[in-house]
Amino acid sequence: MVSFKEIKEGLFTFDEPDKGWVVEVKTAVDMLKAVEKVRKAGVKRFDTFSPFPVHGLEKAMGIKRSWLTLITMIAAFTGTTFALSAMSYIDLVDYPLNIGGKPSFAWPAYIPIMFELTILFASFATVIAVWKMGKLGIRYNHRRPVSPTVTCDMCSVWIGDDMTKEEVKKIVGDLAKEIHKVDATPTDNSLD
Amino acid sequence: MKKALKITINVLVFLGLAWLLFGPAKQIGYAPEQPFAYNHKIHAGDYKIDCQYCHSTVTYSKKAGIPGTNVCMNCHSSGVLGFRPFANKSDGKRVQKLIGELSNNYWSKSKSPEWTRIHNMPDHVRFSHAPHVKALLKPGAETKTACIPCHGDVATMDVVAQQESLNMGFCVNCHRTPTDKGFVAEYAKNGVGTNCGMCHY
Amino acid sequence: MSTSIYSLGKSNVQIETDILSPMERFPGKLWWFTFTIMLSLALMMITLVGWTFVEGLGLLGLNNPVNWGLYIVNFVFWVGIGHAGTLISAILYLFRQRWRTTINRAAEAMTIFAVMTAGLFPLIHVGRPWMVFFIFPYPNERGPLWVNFKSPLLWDVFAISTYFSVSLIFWYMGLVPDLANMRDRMKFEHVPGKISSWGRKLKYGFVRILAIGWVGSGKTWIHYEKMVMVLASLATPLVLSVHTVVSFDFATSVIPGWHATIFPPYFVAGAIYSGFAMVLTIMIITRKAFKLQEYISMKHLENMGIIILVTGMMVSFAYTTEFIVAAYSANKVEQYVFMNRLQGPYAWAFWTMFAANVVSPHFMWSKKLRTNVVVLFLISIVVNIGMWFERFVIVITSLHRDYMPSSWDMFIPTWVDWGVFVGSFGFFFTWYLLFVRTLPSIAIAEVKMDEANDLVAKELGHH
Amino acid sequence: MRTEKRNIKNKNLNIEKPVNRKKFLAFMGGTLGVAGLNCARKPVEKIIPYLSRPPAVQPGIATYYATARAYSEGVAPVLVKTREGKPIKIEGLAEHPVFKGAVIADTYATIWDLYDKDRFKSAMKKSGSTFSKTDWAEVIPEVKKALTGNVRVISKPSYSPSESSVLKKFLNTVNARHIVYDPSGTQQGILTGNEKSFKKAIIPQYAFDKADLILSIEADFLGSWLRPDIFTKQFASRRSPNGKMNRLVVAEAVMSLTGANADTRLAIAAGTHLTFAMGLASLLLPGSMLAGSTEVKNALSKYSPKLVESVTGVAESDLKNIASELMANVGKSLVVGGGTSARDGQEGSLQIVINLINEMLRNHGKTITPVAPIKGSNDISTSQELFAFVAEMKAGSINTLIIDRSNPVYDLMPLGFGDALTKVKNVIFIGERPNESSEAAGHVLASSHYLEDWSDGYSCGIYHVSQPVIQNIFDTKSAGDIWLALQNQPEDFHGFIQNNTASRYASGGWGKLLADGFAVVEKNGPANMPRLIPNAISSVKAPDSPLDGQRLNIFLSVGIGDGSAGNNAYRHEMPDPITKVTWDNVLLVSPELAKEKSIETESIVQVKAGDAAVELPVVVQPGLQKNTVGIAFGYGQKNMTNFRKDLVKGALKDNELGINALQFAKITADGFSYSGIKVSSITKVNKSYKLGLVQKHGSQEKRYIARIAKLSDYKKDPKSGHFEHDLEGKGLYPGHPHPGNRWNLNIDLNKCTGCSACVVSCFSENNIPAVGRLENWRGREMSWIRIDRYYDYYLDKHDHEIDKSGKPIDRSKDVNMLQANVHFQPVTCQHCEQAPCENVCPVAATQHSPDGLNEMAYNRCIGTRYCADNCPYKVRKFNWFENWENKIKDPEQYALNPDVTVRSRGVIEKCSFCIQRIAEKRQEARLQNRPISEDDLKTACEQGCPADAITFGDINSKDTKVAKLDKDKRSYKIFAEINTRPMVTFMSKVKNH
Repeated sequence: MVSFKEIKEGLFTFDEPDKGWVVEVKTAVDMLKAVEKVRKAGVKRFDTFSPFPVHGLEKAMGIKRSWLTLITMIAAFTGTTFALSAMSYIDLVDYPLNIGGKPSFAWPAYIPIMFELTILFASFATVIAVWKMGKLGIRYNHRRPVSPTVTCDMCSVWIGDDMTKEEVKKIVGDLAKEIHKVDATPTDNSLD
Repeated sequence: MKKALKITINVLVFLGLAWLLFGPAKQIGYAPEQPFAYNHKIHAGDYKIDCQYCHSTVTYSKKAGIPGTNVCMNCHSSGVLGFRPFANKSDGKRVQKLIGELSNNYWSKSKSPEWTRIHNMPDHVRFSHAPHVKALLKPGAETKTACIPCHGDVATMDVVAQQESLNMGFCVNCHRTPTDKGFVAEYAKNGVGTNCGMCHY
Repeated sequence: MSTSIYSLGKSNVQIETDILSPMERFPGKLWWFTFTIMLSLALMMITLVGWTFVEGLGLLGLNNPVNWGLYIVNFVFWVGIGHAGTLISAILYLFRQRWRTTINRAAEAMTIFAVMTAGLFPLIHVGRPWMVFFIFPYPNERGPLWVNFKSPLLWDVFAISTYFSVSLIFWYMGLVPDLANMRDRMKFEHVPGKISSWGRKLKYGFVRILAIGWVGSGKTWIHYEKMVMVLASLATPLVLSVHTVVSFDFATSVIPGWHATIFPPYFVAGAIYSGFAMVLTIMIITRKAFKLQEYISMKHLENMGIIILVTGMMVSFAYTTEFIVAAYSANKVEQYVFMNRLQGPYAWAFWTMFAANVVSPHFMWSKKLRTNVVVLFLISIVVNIGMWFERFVIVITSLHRDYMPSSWDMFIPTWVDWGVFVGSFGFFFTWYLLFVRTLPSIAIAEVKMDEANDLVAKELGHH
Repeated sequence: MRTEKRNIKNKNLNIEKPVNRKKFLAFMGGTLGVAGLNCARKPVEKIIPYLSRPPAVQPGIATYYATARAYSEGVAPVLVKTREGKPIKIEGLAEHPVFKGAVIADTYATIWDLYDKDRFKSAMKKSGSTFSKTDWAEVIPEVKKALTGNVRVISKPSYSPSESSVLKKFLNTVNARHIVYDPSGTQQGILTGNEKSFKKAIIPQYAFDKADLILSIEADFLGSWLRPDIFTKQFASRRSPNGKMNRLVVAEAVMSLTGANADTRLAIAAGTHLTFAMGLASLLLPGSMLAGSTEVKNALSKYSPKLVESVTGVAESDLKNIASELMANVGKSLVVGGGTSARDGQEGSLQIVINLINEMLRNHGKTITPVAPIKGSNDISTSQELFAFVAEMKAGSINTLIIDRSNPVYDLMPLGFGDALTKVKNVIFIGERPNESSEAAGHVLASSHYLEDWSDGYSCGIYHVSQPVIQNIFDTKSAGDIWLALQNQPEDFHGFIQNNTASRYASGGWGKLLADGFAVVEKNGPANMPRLIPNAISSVKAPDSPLDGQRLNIFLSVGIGDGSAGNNAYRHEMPDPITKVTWDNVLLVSPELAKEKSIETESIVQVKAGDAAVELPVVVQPGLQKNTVGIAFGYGQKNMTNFRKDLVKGALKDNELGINALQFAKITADGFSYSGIKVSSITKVNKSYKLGLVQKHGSQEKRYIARIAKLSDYKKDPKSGHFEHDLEGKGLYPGHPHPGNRWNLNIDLNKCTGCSACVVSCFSENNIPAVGRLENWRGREMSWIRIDRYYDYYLDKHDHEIDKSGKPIDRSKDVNMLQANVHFQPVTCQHCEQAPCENVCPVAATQHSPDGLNEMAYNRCIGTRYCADNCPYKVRKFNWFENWENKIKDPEQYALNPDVTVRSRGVIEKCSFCIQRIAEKRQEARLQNRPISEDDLKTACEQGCPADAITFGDINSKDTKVAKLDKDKRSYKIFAEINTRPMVTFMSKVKNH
């Protein structure tokens, strides 16, 4: 049985890298190793940055799983229910018409639309949830990556806890290619 | 949150504007200028002339009928003209002038005023007055009680303006309510349905 | 596990440069030439459609028995084309088919544009296009009067719009990491040229907005991967449902030749068939034009050739079934319609379809032929012609001689019909040409991921 | 009584006339109350009331007037429906003792003649080559001045006693002579024949309802011969297989409507009808009352069945069978003959033989009576008189010629009338609309339509008054008024009719006459014809050897007739009942000839006959002998296409519709020859042509749509018309209840003659647009009721004939389709209870009413046309173009029925079971607190059917006619197996052979 706490944890959100240290590493493998070390060192606020999803990241970051699917499921049921209830209300109560001699509540004919609305609600809810939890959206378009090449080929680990560079170095060891500091969420106002 | 509110307001304003521009014609309150300043308040209100005196075909025809000028002249021939004690002189003069216009510009020239239709149904709506009056007019009641649901009380209007939207929803709501039991039983009893062919053919 | 045959062995920067650099150059003459032709075809279509809006649908060759003509043929054809993209990105994703990685972006784009093209047809096909909003169930002042939920055409409205919007968000969400990559590539100077000129500034602005603040966070990636999985799972039944619903337009009617229970699977198979043929056509052109042979290798093309062979045989099976069912039905009208397909006035369309759809895919049995780009290209074109004729056969030959012999008539397309048909290709390719010049036509992040995960697997010992 | 009949002449007719309806004042300001946003876009409509409303005219309520159409072909009594003073629909006058409400398509179509925008709008005067308007005060004295020297009046036959008498007076005043010609030759043939046979030139009254066996030789009495309305009514009244059903045998060259309805049809070679008649007479002679007459014997002896076979192509046995059948029906048979296609150069010859046959069969006095005749006197000039007159004209000795409502330049083209007319100094034309003859005139006196002015008619012993139901739309006068004006009579024609003629005929008084529309003067009853002069036969010269080569018959078409009212889109839009061709006349060729010359329908051929060489399109017509070709006349008139040029686009010649068949006609010493004209060659021309054919496939493909049984089989098993067990599924759903009325339409295929009157009646009632020839070619006809015509061989119980060894004979490949059976089947919307069309409409524009109608809301329709696709009966029509707005020209819009929405471009329309009539009667019944009764309600097609083949009513109550018919063994639904449960019931056809 899944606990409520687990679900809540599974709906974790993105933390803005507003302070702390960024550890740039050479490869995705190094990143996995590094983040595992960071987690094991008891760092509270940390994240990784990479140009692509890396297998094993969940495990390395100590996240059991993403409970995004729950949102999908709720939305899917909402879609089905909405479609069925709206069509039944319209055909039975609001404006019943005799169409082709079929009964007003012609449930087999509702199936395609119920299906479509299920999918529509579910997919939009999923995407919206990712936007919410990943703090994505047009209003975040000024956000910059923690280092210039992080969306190209650089993998890095961000540590948001208060610690010194030395402490960071100690945790990640020689996996670090470079360590630099962040003071605030990097933004780009060049076009404003 | 504030931003969401802002967006919602923007969307609402946009939809509102779209509705005003592309929505259905604004019907209520429509009171076009008429060629002749006929006053329903005086005739139907003050003098309590029954609607059917002028709209004489309303109980048996599709159309209520706009009276011919001869109907006006029944009363307004010179002998009957002076019975109204006018509140003031200018009022009297105005009425005098109007009746003069009626008799000189129209009656003696064999011309009818070109009225602008106020309660104008689209061409694809087949509205017939007679069965509606039949259904709405309770025995012993004044004719106007049957007219008021759709036309409002014209006896209180100096200038007649449209009182109800007379759109399809207006019609359908009335067609539905008599029994609220679904259209089939109702149709069998009263011949009122909400199927399309009731009004559109 | 060793590296897959699809491994490129390229660095991330190299991958990025290969894919993005064609977009950073000013388009070449060939692109402009093609684009001009396609745009003018699209404009021709818009003009013709405008003319029918003003004058009436009488400009088309339709008549009473054949009330649906080339517009509906084109509609079904383009919806069919629009199947391959989502199929590649969703179903092949669920089946862990790695070769989908390099082709899914362009195929999905093709889907979007094909559905856009397809979606035009029902709208321009109605007698009163200015009243087309009646098909949406919205509260109104008419009672309110709603729509008829029993109509397959209404299901179509829901199916096509759902399919379009889900495909669009799926495609867009897939693009976001790449857009972030583009944004940063333009911002930070690891690309030739700075953001200086007005045009580049504008482009940068758009890309920045579209990238919605993507920074490649691991937490987001975890949700993102889940989302891709969820969307793929949702899109899989959806992609199968779309052509099913389209086939309901025909299957739920009473017209002989339309009224067939085999239609849903038959249409879906046909859609995949034609969709893959179109993907093949487009990929062969794209890889050549943008020198992406390494990314879209012969192995990719061969895989698609095999899919064409399989779906082609499924379609052939459906054709056979239809005829057998008609023969077995003891229904004179039904039997007549099928005999009429074989030998009636539109027999040429049937036999064209037969040759293209039933015969031509069997060339794919030969490894030599299915690894020959020219052959593949020709077959893909032939299959698409065949699939267009399949819809022609279904729509026209069923209608032109149905129940009442007294109403039988011929459908003779006018040049407006043909103009809109040709113009729809212009419309589609205009969008596609714009796409390949503005957005990465290969999913960069996914290619990088596959490359990186090879390493991860190698080093950490799990896949 | 639902008919209110009153004279409304000289009344102000403007009421609630929409002014600029179509011009919306967009963004028209409403009130300023709504925050300054005036977005009221309301179409502004004006109401113009009567100055003083006549009590008879009530806005919104139709007024009916009984009147009559008296024209050159006879008198047609009609009931005219007017709304707000405008006639909108012609209906049958059910109270009429002879017509019994029968009206044919031609008369229904006259409503559009009234609102024809191309009519003369005033008197005209020619200066140079152009006409200019003038007024009556000016033109009458000018015409009077011309009435000197040799004055002639030429006209078509008249049935109006008042017109005849004022004309007679006029002729006397100016010392003029009157020439009358009959364009089709039908009346002339009968009158001349009867003159010779009986010394009494009348067209007698026929009693088709009293004849058990009817033989028609070339006479298309159901379509174009004399009075098809009366004859159809009479004929159809005996088509019930349950009583004593009549039998119709037709011998004709070209398939006519009557031939299509025949129980046995004998295809004879063109021009050999006389031989056939003579051969038949010679078979009947022995044992008859004339057996003793040597003149007769001598005249007939030559025509042995063998000779008849060699000349006409009718098998000896067939002829003998007919003869013995006739002999078995002595006194109970009727033989008729004649018509345009029997006009063989000897006027009246066929009628003489027919008279002889009828006399031998003792039909005279029983099925043919001289009492209350159709035409009581002969006013038609003989051919010799006509020839002499044209010669006079050519000689230049005619000073003034008045052409009265006719088109001799076209009709008498074989005489060279047009050339002769140039020699006449003053040509004065009286008529409604321009034609070839009016163009040659110096003065045009515009005459009014019969619905606008006074006239009268006398036929069948009944005096009819033709009263105006609308004020003259244009500045026109009735012909009677013109004649009176030309002879300085101060009296108007109205007064003349009332005081002189009506008082003579109508004993019930003027008021009653106007209310009834007619007064019975003479009742028909058994009375013998005058004594027959047997030796009249000796003058008849029938071909006694086979006619060589191709032979052409010119016939009269059902829709266009002689073409005098051709400027009417609906006459052209109505498909020809047999060929289903619209907007064209075509050469009908036999399938055999077509195969030989490798021509097919829509090919263009060049036909050479005499001096004429004409290119024209072809329709391959089963039922013709190989050497017979046929063509309808009436087409090719210059001013036939004035209405709307876009409707005739792509016609063979610009500004002309069809070709003039009279080019082929021949003149003999005795008269006109339209029959058996020798054609020297028919050659295929390599040209493509788009023919407005509305039905392209003639076979039922064994689908049992129009079902047929043999009478003998039917007597044994009343269900024998049905070949298959009708599968009617139960369906998944219980269906919706229909507690009140439930409308049903029953069509008796046995009574339907295919005459298409219902089609035109429906056009008029339901505002159906005419779409023109190219649209018809594409298959976009708009007609809500179409009459399907199928050619089938006789279908046996097992659907095919069986040869001696028991194998089925497939005759569908047989090119010689001489014995093709023709079935007509009117198809309207079937109002299916489980309608496939309703399910598929995405916007619910079509749905079902509780009283069982399949309803169509045009304003909801977005035009996906899915319903039309999914309709198994293909009865849904789409408005491919805008058919009204900007296309209809004043005053054509007044012919529109105000109770029916005029459909715009882009919507589907279809038969509504005349829902406007149902709604009106339902409301009327409701006002009177009673249910709708069966008698209240008739659909336009039911009312329009002269054969009473269509019955409409409530199937829910047990005792209505339609409910009873529904239970009949002959009743069936088409395509019952797809479980649509139609509300239209067909009754299978029973052939009496």
